[in-house]
Amino acid sequence: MGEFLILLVSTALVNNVVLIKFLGLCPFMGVSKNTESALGMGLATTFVITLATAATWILETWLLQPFGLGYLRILTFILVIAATVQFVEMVVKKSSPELYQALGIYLPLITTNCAVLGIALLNVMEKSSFVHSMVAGFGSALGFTLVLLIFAGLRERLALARVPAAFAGAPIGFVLASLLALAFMGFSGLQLK
Amino acid sequence: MIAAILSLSLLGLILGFGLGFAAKKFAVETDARVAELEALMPGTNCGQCGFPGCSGAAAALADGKASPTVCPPGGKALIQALAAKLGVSVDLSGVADEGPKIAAIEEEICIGCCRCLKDCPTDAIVGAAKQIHAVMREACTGCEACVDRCPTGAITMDPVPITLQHWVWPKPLSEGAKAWA
Amino acid sequence: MTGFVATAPLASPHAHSGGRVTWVMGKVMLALAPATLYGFWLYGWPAIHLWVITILFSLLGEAFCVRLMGRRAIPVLMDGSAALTGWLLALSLPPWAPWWLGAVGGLFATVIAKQVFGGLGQNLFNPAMVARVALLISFPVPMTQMVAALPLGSVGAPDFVQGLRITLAGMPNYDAVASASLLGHAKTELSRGIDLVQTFASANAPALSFIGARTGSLGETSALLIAAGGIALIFLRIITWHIPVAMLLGIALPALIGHAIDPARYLGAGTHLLSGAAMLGAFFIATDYVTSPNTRLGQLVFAFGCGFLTWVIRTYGGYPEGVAFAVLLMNALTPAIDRLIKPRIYGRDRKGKPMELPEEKA
Amino acid sequence: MGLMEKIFALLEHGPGEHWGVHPDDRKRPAADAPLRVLPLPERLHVPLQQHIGAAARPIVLVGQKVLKGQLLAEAQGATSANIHASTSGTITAIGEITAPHPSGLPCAAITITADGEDRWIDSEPAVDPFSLAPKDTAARIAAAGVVGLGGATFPSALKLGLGLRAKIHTLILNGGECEPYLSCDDRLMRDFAAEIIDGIRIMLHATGAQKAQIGIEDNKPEAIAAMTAAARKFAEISVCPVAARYPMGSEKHLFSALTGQEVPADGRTTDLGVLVHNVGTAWAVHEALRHNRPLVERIVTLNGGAIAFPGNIRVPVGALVEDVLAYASLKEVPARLVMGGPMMGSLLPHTRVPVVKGSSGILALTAAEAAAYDPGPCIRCSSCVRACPVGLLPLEMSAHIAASDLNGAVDLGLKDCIACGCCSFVCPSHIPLVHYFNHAKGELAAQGRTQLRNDAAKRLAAARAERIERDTREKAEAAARRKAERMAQKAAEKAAAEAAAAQEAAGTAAESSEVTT
Repeated sequence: MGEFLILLVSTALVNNVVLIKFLGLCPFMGVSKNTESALGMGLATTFVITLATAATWILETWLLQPFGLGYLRILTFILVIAATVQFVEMVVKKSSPELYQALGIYLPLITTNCAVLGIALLNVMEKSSFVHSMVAGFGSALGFTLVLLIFAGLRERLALARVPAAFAGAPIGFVLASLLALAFMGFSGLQLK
Repeated sequence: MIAAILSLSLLGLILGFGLGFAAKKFAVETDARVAELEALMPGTNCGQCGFPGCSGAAAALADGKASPTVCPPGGKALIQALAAKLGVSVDLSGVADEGPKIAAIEEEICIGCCRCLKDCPTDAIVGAAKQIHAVMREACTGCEACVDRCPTGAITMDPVPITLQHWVWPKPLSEGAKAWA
Repeated sequence: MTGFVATAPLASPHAHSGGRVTWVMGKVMLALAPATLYGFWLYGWPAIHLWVITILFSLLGEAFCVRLMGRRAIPVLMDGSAALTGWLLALSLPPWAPWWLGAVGGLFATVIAKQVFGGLGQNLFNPAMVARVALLISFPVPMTQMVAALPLGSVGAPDFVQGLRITLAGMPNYDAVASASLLGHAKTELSRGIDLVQTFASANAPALSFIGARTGSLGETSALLIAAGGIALIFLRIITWHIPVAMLLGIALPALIGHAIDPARYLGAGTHLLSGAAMLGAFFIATDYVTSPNTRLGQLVFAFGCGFLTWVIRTYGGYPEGVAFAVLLMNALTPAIDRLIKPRIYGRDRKGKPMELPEEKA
Repeated sequence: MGLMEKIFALLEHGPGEHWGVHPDDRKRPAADAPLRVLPLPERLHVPLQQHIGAAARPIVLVGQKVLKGQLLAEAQGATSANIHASTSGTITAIGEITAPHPSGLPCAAITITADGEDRWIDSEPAVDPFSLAPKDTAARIAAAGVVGLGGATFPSALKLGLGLRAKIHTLILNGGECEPYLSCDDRLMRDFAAEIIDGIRIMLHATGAQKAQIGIEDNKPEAIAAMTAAARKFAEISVCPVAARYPMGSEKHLFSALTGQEVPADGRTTDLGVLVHNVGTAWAVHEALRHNRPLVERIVTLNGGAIAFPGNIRVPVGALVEDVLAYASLKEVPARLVMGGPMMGSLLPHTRVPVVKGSSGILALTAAEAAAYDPGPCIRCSSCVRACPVGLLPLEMSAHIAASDLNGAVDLGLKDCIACGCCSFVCPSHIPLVHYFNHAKGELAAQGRTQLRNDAAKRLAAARAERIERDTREKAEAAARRKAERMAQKAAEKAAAEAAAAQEAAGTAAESSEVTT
């Protein structure tokens, strides 16, 4: 239990997928204008990442490895991820049309969110157990959601600030992200023992 | 080679069936938003938006072909209602709200031709043939549909005068505005 | 004499309490002065030079940006916020650090962390702490090179010119004793596998002193003077007790528990509170108006978080000191705290629903 | 209030009261100066709307002679109030005059040129108000044009009727006068304590309440003493000193200070069995029922650094601020001329503005007193959050309004704002927060009006569509009918022709048969 907790903290905070590994910047910049859609995006991505981690672990262990099909890894992973995203899109469209409208193009774009593929690939490289992979995937996704929420809160406040015209919009978003990454450097080398 | 083809095909098949099943299960009927949007519109079909009537504008809004600022007579209130319904944000500061205007008929020029009566979407103009027409201020929406119909140019759009009850505090200059000047 | 005509409609009120932003900043600087002067005495001329340079470059950065945006610089500089930022940054640098550290830090604080966001009140992170963290990550060696105190007038203390040489040209071969701060020492020894009981039993362990004749940056030396300045600010009604108390509690509580469980692994609460930038952070950094929550309740949560994260980073993290990181992390959470914790509106409950009418008494 | 809420409140503010601000009150020496009477001006301009609700309808004509207290304009609609002549003289105009309002827009007014006699209209002798039914008492108060003199100018009779219907048990008299500079209520309580107490008893009778509490801020010891002495004979009336704190005079805050309860956000004090009236209103009620005198004059505080002789003056309604200032003499040209208190009063556009029923004071403030600086950026010090007596976030609300996000401000509680001015008063950046809120409230009201107009337009368009449909249907029906008629006619004609032919044939036959017979 304690091991998984450490793994969660490590993947969510210390090796945060957005701020330390710089993966998934596209939705991080795109869907962080307000907290509600950021939460929706975070949850959708968490779902996709966790599911994709499980599916890719299964594929890797029972299909790709036994048959020596390592060269098809990225292809198969993308296939699974795309299918999962399609599924999530249907569910969101059905359950919350507002959220569907707010996420817009970024919802199908989870497919190409490099965080999803990245985490799946990294987990497979680790060659860890199924549960371990799942926890690591979930932790990373949690870190993504957390940072997305924090960033959305900051940007909501930024929307009311008098940012100079030259920096308004995306530029100040990137400056803000860099400062947030600076703050997250405080967790570097964190060892819970 | 065979294994690769087989495995990928199998995978594709499984996922395809799964998604097909999900698509049935989570099917969404085409949204009733057009009707909801149309209910918000003034319903006068004045045509200032450039669409065929309010229902046309509502359909364009739902398709994303029109912005919530499409309807001039609706004013800022309608823009915000539409934006909320569509789940988009609009910057109202750019919307020039000149304040409401209503039509006025100059009695010397009016020839009593009744053309404007027929075009008024709210029946706000009263009159009869060869009689001077008059605008009922309360009913006029300021849609300007009548202005071009008048053969003598007797109809003008006058701003509604500001009274003590309708006066609105002007927006204060933003902080430091003087320092920026 | 009744020739009065109003030019524009001005809203009420037509009276004012008389407070000004400049005075707020001025009072904070006044409260910082005793600890700063003591630090000057302790570390001599190099520290004074660094302080001046850091503030100068902060002002320069601010003035540059303001001019770039076509405004007059002097009225903006007069609000005192840039000078205060520079001052706080100077207090968190090693006293004998080279001049360019202060210069880069000062510019980074006012340009990147503040003016890019729109200037005073618009920044989301504490500018001084952003600069400190950026320097720490970019230049870890000069940022952690501490010297032992060498008070003004004592034997071997650098005079004005020697001080300039140290600040401008670095400090090679100077006979000042390089020294480690207490937290840094503890961290190094722990990583070498020596437990804390042994570390502090040995003779060369850094002393823990309330008055502050110890190694560290200017703002870390005298916990007593910093706390005194902070308490003065509370009495001047510039800040309230909420943030300092909650932040110190946030450090002390986990430290107490940890130390009780395993004194060889965890430093005691007193050590935590009196070393590093805990006091400076609690009274002067976390209390920054711009980057702390609006409500007192939110401030309590915010400051406790600052304290707790400070303890976590000090205890488990890779850096010996965590105040700056902790403050930045909680700064990032401030909008979320403000969103969740709002004052209760009259006649409504916390959620904003109108109150129920009390039951009719029969 | 739950336990959690108490803990939260303790953590946030410490023990005791916490809302509001403590401005320098500057009430003396004006409050201590004896009451003076304004010499009758040559002309009085009596606005037709001096109350919340619809403007009164004039019932006099230009050139008509009127006596003091004669009805000039009668209430129109459910919420309105009568307007009476403030002096005797001739009506010289029914036109417009600049309203005592920051917009500088005009309002309708009746101009009386005084004849100098100031003769009261003859009226029947007053009856004992306690012999009247509560409803009739209220009707007499309504006839006298009494409105709330605290500033809101809500017609008093309506409010009393509201209290009667809500079966209130307590009447609270607002003698808080928390605004700095103002002392008109203070002066009234010192000089007319017995009359106010009598007015309170009449109001108790009119509402059926059992007891009355008079809330007076403790910075007015003389008023407290005078009122306590006057109220001693009546067990049901008690004087309750309250802490001097702005805005104690806010209805809901005085209510909370006296009862310890809170008024729900969507409710009124009457929901909790309490009605709040101003002490000045009690005096006006006394005048109306005991002396048959309608509300035609009031006590106005003249104060501010630019005034040479500050003090309280009895001013007839409709006198120009110009006249009042001339009487009190200005030392210098004021930086701001304010009607009402400095915290909530409105800036006057110029001095040719009439005094109305709700004018509690005229302040000529120097630049130093107004202490206006150019606004700077918000430093998020949250002084405004702590000062706000309602518990709002003025800094966030104003930021949303500045970014034209009015709905964001509404979500933060803009509609609960009472515009008391505490936030602007404490703001170290001198941001005109109340100005932002005024702007947003006005803009929202304008949007609401547009919305109403749009809805009306939609109904009209629907009616038109229906009419056109009906017209075409009727036309079609008419056409069908005509066609049917034509068909019928044709058929009839045809039938007739056939019949005729047949008849003819028959006739011929008959003829022939006749012939044959």
